[in-house]
Amino acid sequence: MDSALFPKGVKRCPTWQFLLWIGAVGIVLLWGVYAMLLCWLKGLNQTNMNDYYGFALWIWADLAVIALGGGAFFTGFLRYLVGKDELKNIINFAVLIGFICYSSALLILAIDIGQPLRGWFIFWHANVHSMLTEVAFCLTCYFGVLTIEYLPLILENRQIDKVPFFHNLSHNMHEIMAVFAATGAFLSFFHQGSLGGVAGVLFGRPFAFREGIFIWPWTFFLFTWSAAAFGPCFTIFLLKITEKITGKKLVRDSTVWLLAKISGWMILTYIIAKTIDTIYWLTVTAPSAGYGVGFFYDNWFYNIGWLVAEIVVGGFIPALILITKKGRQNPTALFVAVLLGVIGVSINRWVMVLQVMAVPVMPFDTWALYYPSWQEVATTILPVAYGIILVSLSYRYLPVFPNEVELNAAPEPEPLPEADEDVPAEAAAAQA
Amino acid sequence: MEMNAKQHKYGMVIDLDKCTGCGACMVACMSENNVPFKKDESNKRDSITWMRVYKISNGKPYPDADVCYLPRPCMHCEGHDGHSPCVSVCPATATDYSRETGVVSQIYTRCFGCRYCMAACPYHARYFNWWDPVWPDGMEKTLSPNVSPRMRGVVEKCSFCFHRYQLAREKAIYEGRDEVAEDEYQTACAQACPAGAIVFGDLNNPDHQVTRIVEPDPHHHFTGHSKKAFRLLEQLGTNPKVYYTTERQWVRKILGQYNFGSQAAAHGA
Amino acid sequence: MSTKDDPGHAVSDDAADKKGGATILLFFILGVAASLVIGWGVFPRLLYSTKPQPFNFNHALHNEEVGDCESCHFFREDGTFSGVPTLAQCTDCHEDVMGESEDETIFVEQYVWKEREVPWHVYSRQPDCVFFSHAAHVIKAKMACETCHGDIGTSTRLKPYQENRITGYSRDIWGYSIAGFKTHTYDRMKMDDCAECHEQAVGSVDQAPLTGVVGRHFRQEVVPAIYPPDRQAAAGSSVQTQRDACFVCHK
Amino acid sequence: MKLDRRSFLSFVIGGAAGTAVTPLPWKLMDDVSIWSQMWPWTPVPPDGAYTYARSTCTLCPGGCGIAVRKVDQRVVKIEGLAGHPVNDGGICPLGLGGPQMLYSPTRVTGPLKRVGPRGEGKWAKISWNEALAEVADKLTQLRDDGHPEQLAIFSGAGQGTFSALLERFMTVYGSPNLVRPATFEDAYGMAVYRMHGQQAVVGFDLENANFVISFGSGVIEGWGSPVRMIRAKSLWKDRKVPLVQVEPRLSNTAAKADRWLPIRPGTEAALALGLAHVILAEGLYDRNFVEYYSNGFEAWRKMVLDGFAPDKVAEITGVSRDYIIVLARDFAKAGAGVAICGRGRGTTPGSLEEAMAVHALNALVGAINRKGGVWALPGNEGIRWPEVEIDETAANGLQRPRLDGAGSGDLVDAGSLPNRFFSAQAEGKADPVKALLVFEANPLFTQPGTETVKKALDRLDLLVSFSSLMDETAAYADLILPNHLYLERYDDVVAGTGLAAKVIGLTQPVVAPRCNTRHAGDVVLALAGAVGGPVADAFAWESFQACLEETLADDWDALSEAGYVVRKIQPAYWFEAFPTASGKFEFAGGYRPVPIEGDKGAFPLVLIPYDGMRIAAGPVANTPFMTKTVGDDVLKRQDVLVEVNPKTAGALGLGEGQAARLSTPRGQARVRIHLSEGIMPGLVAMPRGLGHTAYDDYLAGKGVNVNTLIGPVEDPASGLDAAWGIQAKLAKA
Repeated sequence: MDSALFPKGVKRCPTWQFLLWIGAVGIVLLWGVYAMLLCWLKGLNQTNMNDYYGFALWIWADLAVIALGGGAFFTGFLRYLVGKDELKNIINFAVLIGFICYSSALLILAIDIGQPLRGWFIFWHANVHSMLTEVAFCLTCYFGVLTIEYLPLILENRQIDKVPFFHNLSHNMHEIMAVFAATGAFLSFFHQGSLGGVAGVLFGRPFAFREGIFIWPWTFFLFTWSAAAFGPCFTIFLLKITEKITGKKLVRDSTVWLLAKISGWMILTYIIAKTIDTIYWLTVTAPSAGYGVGFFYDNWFYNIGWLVAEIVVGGFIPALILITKKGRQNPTALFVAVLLGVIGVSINRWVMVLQVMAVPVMPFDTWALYYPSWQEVATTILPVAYGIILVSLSYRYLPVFPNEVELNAAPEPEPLPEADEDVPAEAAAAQA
Repeated sequence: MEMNAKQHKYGMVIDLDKCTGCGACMVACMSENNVPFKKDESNKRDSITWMRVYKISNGKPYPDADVCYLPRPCMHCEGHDGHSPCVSVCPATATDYSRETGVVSQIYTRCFGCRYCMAACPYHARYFNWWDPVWPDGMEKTLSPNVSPRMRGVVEKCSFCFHRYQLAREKAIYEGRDEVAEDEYQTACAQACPAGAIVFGDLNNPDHQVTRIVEPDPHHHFTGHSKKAFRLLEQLGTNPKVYYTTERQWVRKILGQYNFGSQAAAHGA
Repeated sequence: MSTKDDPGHAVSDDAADKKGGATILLFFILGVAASLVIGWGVFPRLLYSTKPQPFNFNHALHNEEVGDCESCHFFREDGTFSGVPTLAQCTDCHEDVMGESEDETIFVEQYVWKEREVPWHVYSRQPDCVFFSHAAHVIKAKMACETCHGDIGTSTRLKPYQENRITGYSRDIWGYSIAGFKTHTYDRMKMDDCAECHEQAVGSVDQAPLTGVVGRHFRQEVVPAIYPPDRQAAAGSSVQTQRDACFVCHK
Repeated sequence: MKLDRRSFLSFVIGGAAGTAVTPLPWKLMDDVSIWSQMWPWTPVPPDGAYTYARSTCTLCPGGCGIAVRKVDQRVVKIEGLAGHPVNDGGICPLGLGGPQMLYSPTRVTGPLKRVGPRGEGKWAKISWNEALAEVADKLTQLRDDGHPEQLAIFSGAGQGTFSALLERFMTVYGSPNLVRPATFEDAYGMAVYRMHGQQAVVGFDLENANFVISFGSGVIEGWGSPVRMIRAKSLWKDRKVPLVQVEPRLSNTAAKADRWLPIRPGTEAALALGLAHVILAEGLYDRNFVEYYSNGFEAWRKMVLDGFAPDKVAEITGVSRDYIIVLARDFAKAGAGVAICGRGRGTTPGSLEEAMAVHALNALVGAINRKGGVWALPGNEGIRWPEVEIDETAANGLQRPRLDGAGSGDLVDAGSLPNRFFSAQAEGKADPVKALLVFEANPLFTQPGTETVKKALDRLDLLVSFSSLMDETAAYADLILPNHLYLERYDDVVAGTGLAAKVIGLTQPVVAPRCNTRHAGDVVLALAGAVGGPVADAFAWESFQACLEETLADDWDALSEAGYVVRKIQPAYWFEAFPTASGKFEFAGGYRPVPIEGDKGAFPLVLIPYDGMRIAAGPVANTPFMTKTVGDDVLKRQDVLVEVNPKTAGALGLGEGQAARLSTPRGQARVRIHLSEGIMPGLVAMPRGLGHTAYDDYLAGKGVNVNTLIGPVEDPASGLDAAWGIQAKLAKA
């Protein structure tokens, strides 16, 4: 029925199946939208945040999705600036993921502020001293860039492409895409960094505070680095899921391995830097403020396990897997590695937001723990649902994967439908 | 010396041995500053009290237990030349440090409620309006025109009753004086405290009682070090303008443990 | 974005059709024209609602009678400014109808006898977040009332009060020029207008543009009155903005 | 030419382009921004002229001077009056609450008549004339029936003109049943009467003492005149005057004291005598005083030396023997040491023998009528009104015994015994009271044994409350004749419970009455007029204000000017201070422990009420602001937290914050546990003043009223309520 819209020479599942799938995810989406409206209309008393937790789940979600969305700028950076031409086969997907992540981030920020209608003050009355200002500007600009990067893909839809103007437009945009990629990379280096700065500059919060150079605390560089390192992991992670459930090979292994390898080395270097930073912070920075080594992890919930999980499980392990040929070329190992990577960077963002709030600072203060309200959870899941829908739509109607046709020339056996929650594929797979 | 050009540095010193924990400072502050109130204020983590009195225990078993009460207004941190933890992080310039008075301001109509400043403040001195403030029928009559009532979704905090400074200044101008006298500008909490535990004044003015009590150490005058008094979390470099004194060793030990050390002990007994 | 350029490109695409091109151009111009009419003509009329004052007040006349502004708009003992007179003040003279002006009759019968305060619409009413000290400006800085309030003191009629339907404040705050241009210091009363003076005063912007009587008075009288010659140049008390700190004008 | 898609598109684009160069988008953005900063629903307090009105606070007997800040005719703030002899600019959290009371939605807006059953809260608005007629009819009827004594008044009004007016009214009307809430002052007063032979008001010259032992007195929790006491405490700190706090719980006072001395509750008298023992044994007492100005010393001395040796006292009280000796020596040697008693705010009178023991201890070190000591000051003389004509009805009525038995039998020197009044009325032994007028009081909330009080009220034909706010008693009344709030009326306040000087403060109307209320004084005058005859004749004044001006004639100008006058009082010298038979100070008293209610077996723990600084427990209740300051270790949502020692709680398997059922012989309630090392094991401490059922959601339903769990225990020596606790039981809920 809607097959006229499909990219040339690919197979997609029947419309009813697709609609069913979109509907299912749509319900989750609506749930999130409902929670969002509650927060806007009734105010942030709908959340479990309090004066000890001004920053909570949402800010973590923001930091996390932006870090994970980092795959877009870094892949772009490698493709257009470093000249890893191989990556052109995955760049579309990376951009798509990036677009989803950044639009989600902006949405969450819009819900998170107490006076949404005044949100634009951050631009109008900007305070140059604030890391958040830097974040807001770069975030918005880069989102613009991502839109421009994503646009040609839309224009390449079989029907739209028939309009000569759109055809030319997308063609011309492709020509200059390198410029945008460069801009994007530049912006990203900054706002990823300033997101790190957001925590790093809090000299009233010994858990977050880090020294640095000039106005930038070390977290500034660590965040940029980690985003570049783990972003590709997320891209690969989602690619693998999509492939698994579509039952198709969508990107050449060589491409994936290349990206995985680079990511691996990035992670390794990052995690070494992070380890050094952590040691310095625990032995020099914090003690100078009077906080002993064990202090920050002296809680039943926030124990040393978090640090281990972040650095070892979510850092060294994936790094070592990805840098070894055998590791990254073994599908299971690769998947485990990228998954751990995604978890690792998410933990890092989590502790840099929530544990910062939890740690008692005043001598007579106590650990402050918090759990999100359903409204917070729903609004945080909202972007996931929205992401799944956007991926499904893009996969169905846009030539996201240039190699899909050739890679799936030979008819394939029916893959087992997966009981995986975020699967545009069940649908997509069934049609094969 | 001209009033506007004069660099004041308003600050406070609180005698923890005199503070009885009666809570008059809290109520005086709420009444003075149009602080809203809810039906249930027993969750202290969403209860707006610009001035909050903490109860500190020495942690010893009966019968050696002891407690101390610690009033905590906004510390009006000077940080490093005015870059206090909260001020520099505000993305919309809704909060500001004044070189003229040393007061950290908060502009409710400018704030859009990102709460970054709350994340930055180690003293929990900043409060968010999680609810739209509601005054029971008739009680809106208790609102003072000198302080602008806040709306839902913005951050508020102690202002050292800055409106009192403004009013005192108008009086001074009207009477052709250049300076606001010490007793003309006192915060509501200092004025109300029945124990006389709170002393407020200009730390740059050697004649003011607060300066005489604090005795800023000439060696590090500009970092606010004091011979007798100590500050909360001094070691973080927040450079607060609220000082505390006590002769109880265990209190010094708990409060001054990081930031006062030997000096505290020296003046302890 | 792209859709916007659509016709443009389209034109180049099939330039053959001149007529079509002309039509399109025509409609473009029509669009511009319509929007200009709406934006400059209709919009301002829709934006403001005109509210009559309870009755007319003749400033000029009262000025003759009592001689100066201060007798009605005076400073209180505590240095605060009384602003618009209360009924009690007026009643000092007006317990009964004195002249034959109809407005006075309304005033005495509707308000004095019924002991109701007059619900004036105040042209200069500012938002609640604003702290303004008349003492600082009029007494300390020796500024003239006219600088901000214009020549209302010599007016014989109260101009109609135009209320902004969105904000609820008087049109005098934004100024009567819908474009927001101003020729006198009293044409507008927005934060920027306060800031203008304050920035020049603290020297964080150049004072040269200050011309005319007001400007000269400002440079020669006001600035020296407030700031000592040895003040830190180009710096207000605010660490964030280098202008005057927020609390100077906000509460 | 046709309007095709492209033409339309270009029209739109043209429009967009054009709009960009009109003010429309920019002006709209600016206006919307202003709108979003000045929400129409955010209140804008009207500005006006700022003025301060001088007055005197009546929210507690403290008698602090207040400066009421007004904006035009609105009260926006209350501040302490600088330079006032009692509080000199300081003020307590309750005193700051004035504005929230004045504009409270719980104000009684006019006279109300109950429709439907008592306490159901169904009211009919009635006119003042109707209201007055209702009451007047009852008063007349009682006198016509020849039973004027069946009218009773329960008045919490302090010693001042209004109280004198009530006394005068009851005298001419003919009822002896004018009842007042009793406090530690009653017990202390009786002690002084027995030892000095003189009806006197007790004053403590604490500012000049140099060593203070407090037997459980809430020195900074509101004992005596709260702000004055807190200032005294600060003075002691500056002068390094030691304060030793004797009580089983680490109260704020104990925490501020130089030494907290935990003691078994109810054994304070024994400790006082124990200290006396050491002082006697070591001959540290004031020989001059004892030899020349005291009587009965030997007998008393023998009693103490025989019965109260440190080891024995240590056994009784749980205080270490050695410290008893050390403390006694320090106290005696201090030179200007003084001991005070009266638990917490002293709202429960306590044992007479305890007061006598403490007073004897003071006498022993010569701390009587001397600088830094205890002063016996002449009672409320001041007021001189023309004598009243009493008719026969009244004379007969006055012959009848008071319902509480005070002033007759072995309670001849008792003043007022509210505990006995309510129990007698409830049991209906003596011929009960038919009508009760309640002024400045809320017995249904403040009197221990709420159930008994309710029973007593149920036996009335007519219960009239004069409360300005809808408190528990008002809510249970048949008629409410609302009084002006203290910010709306005239009153005179004789300040300073325990103050060593007489400060008279004037309460002045600072704003016009907000509701359709009347000054209770005017209402009394009106009622007297309605009753007629000699009752009417006794009240010549046309208004309470006139009465007040006449009464305070000499001071009136000074009062309305400064707000207060101070009468320095010098206590009599020893040789003329004791109008006893011997003309000397009488050493007397012993130690009979006041029994505790309840069976130790069924109720193994002991519940003790305590006074928290941020909870008003008297007839005036907390304001929303004050309740906001109550810690989350006292009140969590609707639950009160009771203090329990971790050992005790542990044995019961109860942890911090855990819900529990607290039961006593009087009742049971749901509470939460707060583990505190600051309380003696075996005890459960609950704050007074929570658990309101009237008022609004900002106060009602928060916690438990401890008076529903505890009842009065009569002191055999005085008839006063001497309960210090009640046996209790805690179990998981």
